[in-house]
Amino acid sequence: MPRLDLIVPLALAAAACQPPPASGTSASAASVERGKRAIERVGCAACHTIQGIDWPRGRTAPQLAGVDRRGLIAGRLPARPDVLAAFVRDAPSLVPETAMPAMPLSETEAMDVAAFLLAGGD
Amino acid sequence: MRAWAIVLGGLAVWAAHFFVLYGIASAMPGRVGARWLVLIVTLAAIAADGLILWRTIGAGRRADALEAWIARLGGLGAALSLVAVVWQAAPAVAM
Amino acid sequence: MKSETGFDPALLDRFPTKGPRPDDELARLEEAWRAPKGWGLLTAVNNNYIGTFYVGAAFLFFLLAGVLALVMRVQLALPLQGVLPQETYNQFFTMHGTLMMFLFAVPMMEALGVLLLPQMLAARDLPFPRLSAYAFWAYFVGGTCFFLSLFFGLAPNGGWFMYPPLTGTTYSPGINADFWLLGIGFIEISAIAGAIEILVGVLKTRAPGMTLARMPLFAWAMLVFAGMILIAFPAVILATLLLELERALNWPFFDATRGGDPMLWQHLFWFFGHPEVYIIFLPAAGLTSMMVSALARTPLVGYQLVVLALLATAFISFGVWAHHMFTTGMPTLSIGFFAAASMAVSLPAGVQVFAWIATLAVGKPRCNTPTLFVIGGLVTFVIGGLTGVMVAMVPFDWQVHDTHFIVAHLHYVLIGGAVFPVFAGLYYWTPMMSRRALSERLGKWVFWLMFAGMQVTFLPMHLTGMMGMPRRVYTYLPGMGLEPTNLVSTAGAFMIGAGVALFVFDLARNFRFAVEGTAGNVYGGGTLEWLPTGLYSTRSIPVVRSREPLWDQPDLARDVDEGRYLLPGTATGLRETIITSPIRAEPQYLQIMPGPSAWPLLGALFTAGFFLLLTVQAYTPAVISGVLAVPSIMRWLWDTDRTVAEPEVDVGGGIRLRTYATGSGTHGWWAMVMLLVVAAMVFLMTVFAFLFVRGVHPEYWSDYGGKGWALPVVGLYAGAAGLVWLGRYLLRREGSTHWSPATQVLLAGATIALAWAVDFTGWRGTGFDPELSAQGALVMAFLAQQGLLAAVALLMVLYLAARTSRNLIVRPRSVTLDVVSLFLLYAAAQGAVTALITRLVPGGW
Amino acid sequence: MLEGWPPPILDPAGPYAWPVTVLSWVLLAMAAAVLLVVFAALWLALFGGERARQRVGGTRIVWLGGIVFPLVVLTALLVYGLTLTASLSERIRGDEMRVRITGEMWWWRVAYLDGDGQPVIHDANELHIPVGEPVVLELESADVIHSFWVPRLSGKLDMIPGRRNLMRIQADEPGQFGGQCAEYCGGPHALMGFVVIAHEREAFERLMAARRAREAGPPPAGDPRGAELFASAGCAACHRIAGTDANGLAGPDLTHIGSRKTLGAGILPNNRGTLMGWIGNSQAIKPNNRMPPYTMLSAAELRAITAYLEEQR
Repeated sequence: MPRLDLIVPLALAAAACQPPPASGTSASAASVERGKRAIERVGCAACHTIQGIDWPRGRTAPQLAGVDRRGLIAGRLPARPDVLAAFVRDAPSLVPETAMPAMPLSETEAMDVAAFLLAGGD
Repeated sequence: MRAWAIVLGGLAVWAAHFFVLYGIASAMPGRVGARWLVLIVTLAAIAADGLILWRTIGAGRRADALEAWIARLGGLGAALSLVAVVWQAAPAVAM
Repeated sequence: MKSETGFDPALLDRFPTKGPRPDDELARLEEAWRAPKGWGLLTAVNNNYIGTFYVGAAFLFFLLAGVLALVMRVQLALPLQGVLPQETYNQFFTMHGTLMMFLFAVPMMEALGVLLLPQMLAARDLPFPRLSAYAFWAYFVGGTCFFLSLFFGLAPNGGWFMYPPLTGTTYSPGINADFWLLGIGFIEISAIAGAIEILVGVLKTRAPGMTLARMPLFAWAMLVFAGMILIAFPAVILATLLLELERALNWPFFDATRGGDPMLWQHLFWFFGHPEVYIIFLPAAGLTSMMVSALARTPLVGYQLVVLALLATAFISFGVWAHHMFTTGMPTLSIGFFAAASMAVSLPAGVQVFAWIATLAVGKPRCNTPTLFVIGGLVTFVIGGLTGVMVAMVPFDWQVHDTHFIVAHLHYVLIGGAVFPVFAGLYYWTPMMSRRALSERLGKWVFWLMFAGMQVTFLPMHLTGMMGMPRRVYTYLPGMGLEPTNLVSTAGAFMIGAGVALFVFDLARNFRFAVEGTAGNVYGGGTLEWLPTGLYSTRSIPVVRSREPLWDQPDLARDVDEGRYLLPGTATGLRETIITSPIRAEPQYLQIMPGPSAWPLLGALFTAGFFLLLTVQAYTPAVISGVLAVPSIMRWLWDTDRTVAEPEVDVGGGIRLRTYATGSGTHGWWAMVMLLVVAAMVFLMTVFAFLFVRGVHPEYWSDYGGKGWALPVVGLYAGAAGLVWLGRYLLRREGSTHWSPATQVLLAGATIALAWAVDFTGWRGTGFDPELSAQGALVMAFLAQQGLLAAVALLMVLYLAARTSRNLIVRPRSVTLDVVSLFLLYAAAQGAVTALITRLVPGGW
Repeated sequence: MLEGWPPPILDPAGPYAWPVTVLSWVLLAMAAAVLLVVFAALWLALFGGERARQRVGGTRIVWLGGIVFPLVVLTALLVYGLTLTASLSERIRGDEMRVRITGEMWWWRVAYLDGDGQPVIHDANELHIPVGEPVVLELESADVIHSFWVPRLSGKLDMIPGRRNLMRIQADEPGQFGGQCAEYCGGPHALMGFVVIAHEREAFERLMAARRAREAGPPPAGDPRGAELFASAGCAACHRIAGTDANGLAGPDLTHIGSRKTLGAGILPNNRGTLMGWIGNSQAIKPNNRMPPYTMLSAAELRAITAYLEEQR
């Protein structure tokens, strides 16, 4: 992993460019609901078993149940809404060896998805 | 044996009618001739049922109670068979 | 009054007799009928024991199948549940259907027949008690092993209908499907044995004076039931046999790539499968008719119409099999015929429903558990019947076929038409077999839980089906609106489960098996099963003068128990019953009955062993087991067909009856004729299969050059028939030695075997390969069937020779020789037709 | 995929479905009426006054209720049912658009046929039809018995090995209509769905023209690494993509996979996530389907194949 030392600061820098993030727990219910619909639209659950998504329940990628309690995304990025949003939009740019593809999500949608995931899947 | 023939006669006519019809429909699917054949067979079955009915109606008044009972049962069977035979032929006309 | 047999009916006016009975008469009767004790109970053949075991076993399978259903309902309560993995769910629904149809419903009806019929007919026992024992043990052992396959992951998973090609080796390579085919094939044989027993019992062992017009409706229903089994079951026996042959030997009966046809299976299966529904419904309807009358305390309204309804149902149900196949693309005209018959078959059901309603109106039914179950069953059955009319409408069926709508329909019909009546019957007749009746208070809870549970489970299921949920699915996707109704159905299923559990509790608390000192006629029924009884059934066999003798002859019970009617003790010191004529029930002769024996049990074990070991591919033990089954069965038969010292005995009132009878119309003759009906139906179905496949795929058929072989084969079979006739003639002739008839019959058996060998050689010579085409496979299937007949024929003639060597052949006419010759004649006839039909049906286009 | 509420049987969308809906309502009404009659009789028998019970008790009611009444009702129904059956299965003209649909364990092969009955467009698990015209489907099976059922367009018809059944469907309005295999076909039979998409005539013509061109012409450039992987990872052994070396026939044709509405035989919406998840491990989504899991593919490889397939439209 020669580039690990580069990635994390990059990610953090990317995150720093964003406007100050809303606190992870105070995302609006509407945003959470929009996030769920976005997840269903792009099919995250085909690889991840996600709490609150009934179908499908893929097992190819890590389970996302309890992601809100985990400290790190993909084992190395801080589990902050803004980082998570950036990750779900374009994972390879943050973690090039990830299997997760860049997903066709707008910035706001990505924030909604992050809000949904961090809200514990409700 | 005769008693059973009376009791089951009408129903046996229905059975024979049904299986002949099934045979016709299977052997000549989609042909017009099949429908005519069905009607002919049906007329024969109706005649057979009518015959049983006619014979048993008279016999229903026999002195021997059991014989009368058996005859009436046979007559009822033939009547039911008559209805079923007519229904059975309906597809040849309505379809 | 006319007579059927030459018996003077006026003789029966002598009963009840006057004067005292001998002191030791009852003791001798009890001695003759005494049951074995302890482990010896396994050898019991008396209908009281076998009937109770039988009902118990059938109920056990009902519980097991019910548990499977509950687990399935949990899986379906919510979408994408993981309670049952896909494969396990597929095994569960297959087993649920199979257990309910083959191991609960039909056996339960046969069991009730074995248990109740002798009492209702006032016979000492059914005519072939050892056959009942054999049928029961074969069923119980086979059924249990079959069920246990579930725990080894070996249970079949192709659905209870087992459609090929899904169940062929290509798509079901494991032995799971073989478990179904061999297990169920075997249990069907047991069902047929039971049916023959019941048929002969109803026709030949009715109490004197119980004419056709006075028969209890359950006896009518069982007569029809057994007759239907003889006609319907051979179709599924043949189907399972063919599919097993296809799996084991690669003979392509159902493989479309080699000229077979998957639709052949569906025709054979449903030719059995639809009558099967009525086979289950009719006995239950018979029970209902009797209970409605007893509970309302008035004779059944429209008795004759109900009898007609039973008979008509039996006939018409054989014309509806293809309504399970409306979506297979059959020709439109054929579909129309089946739709019409499906309409017609609902007429008799309507007659019965209104007869019950009218009877309830005439009488004054009390609100007790059997009444509740009867009325609950009626209501439920009517709903099921109406949805049945709906699916008989072809375009509607195109939509709802194979959806949960059908699941709802069939459960309404079967639970309303059979399960509720059986529960009513269990409450109603338990006092006949138990020292204590079941609890009325608990019974009402049982009923309301089961009835409400039934409606809650299955009423919403109609909607589930119309919303598009197919049958036989292990799960469904969320977001399709299927969640609410499925959840409700699951809740209802648990209500049914709670009701059944409560019933089991009640049973455990109150059921105490007893033959004497039972709770008795709690509900005031008027038919003969409520006479006081012992293991010998009633002390004396009453003369029947009406349909409800106990209501019409107040002293009957007392007189019967004091021995004032026929056969007040044992005339010969052995077990015996009076054989009467089939229409007017005139006494004909006294049948000597066999007592307890371990041989039927052993025979059943070895037969079951043969089939089950075959399934797990333990071929050597299977063959050993099969070989052992033959002498066991022969040993059991060895005791039968004996004469006693007195050729004629007094059966009371100065009426003298023979103790040995031969020829047509005897119980043994009837049984053999029925067996031959079964064989002939299997054969007829094979002919149907042959012509059907020929019609569907003529391009796979070729003409066979060896038509000339038919001549010697048919000639040999004709010769065999002649030898049989000669043997019978020699037995009658005074001067012949006792070996001369047996020699002719032995020769006849050998000739049949020879004819078969010639036929087989003729086919082998052409290089005809059963694996290449359906034509070859079917020709071999014909020959295999005929080979089986020839093998049985050989066993029979050897058995006859063995009896001859022990001088056990009764002259001038012998029952054993009679039945053996009947079989040989049939085998010769079928062999001749086989030789002709396989060669003369033209091939090619 | 089926939609559930309102029940598709009662929500017809074409001339081969709506007469059955009418029939369904007639039958439901009939059943309700007869049930009412029987219950009324039963009620009177059990709880009626002396006179009412006298009327209900007796052979007359058995004749009236058990024979005469059903005779009238059933005769009417029989004639209705038979004529409807006949009119729904009237002869096929022969000039309709034809599509061959083959049931496979556990998906549907779709081939649009030209005038000579030759397949010109290959697809799977979804069918495009023009609005307002009957389309004839040739229903066949490649393995076991399946049953084709799109309830809003028509009743079901079985797919039987060795036979070809003909079915007509027609949609009178544009839209998507879910379908489902109705005959138990083993394993994941529960997850064997189908979609029919009806387009206005012009849109339909455009779509077909584009697809015909695509089948005859070269494949879209796509992700070259994905194309290479598609071949080397073994996908091509089972799947076909027109114009490439991938010509496997065991699995669904992927020539138009990028534009399909669903994945996994009508059970998942088709999008980047589900496409990738399906390739990665379809067994987790539809257990025992015939496609092996591809968990051995590296992350980048999986992404490349997904990207390549998304281009195949």
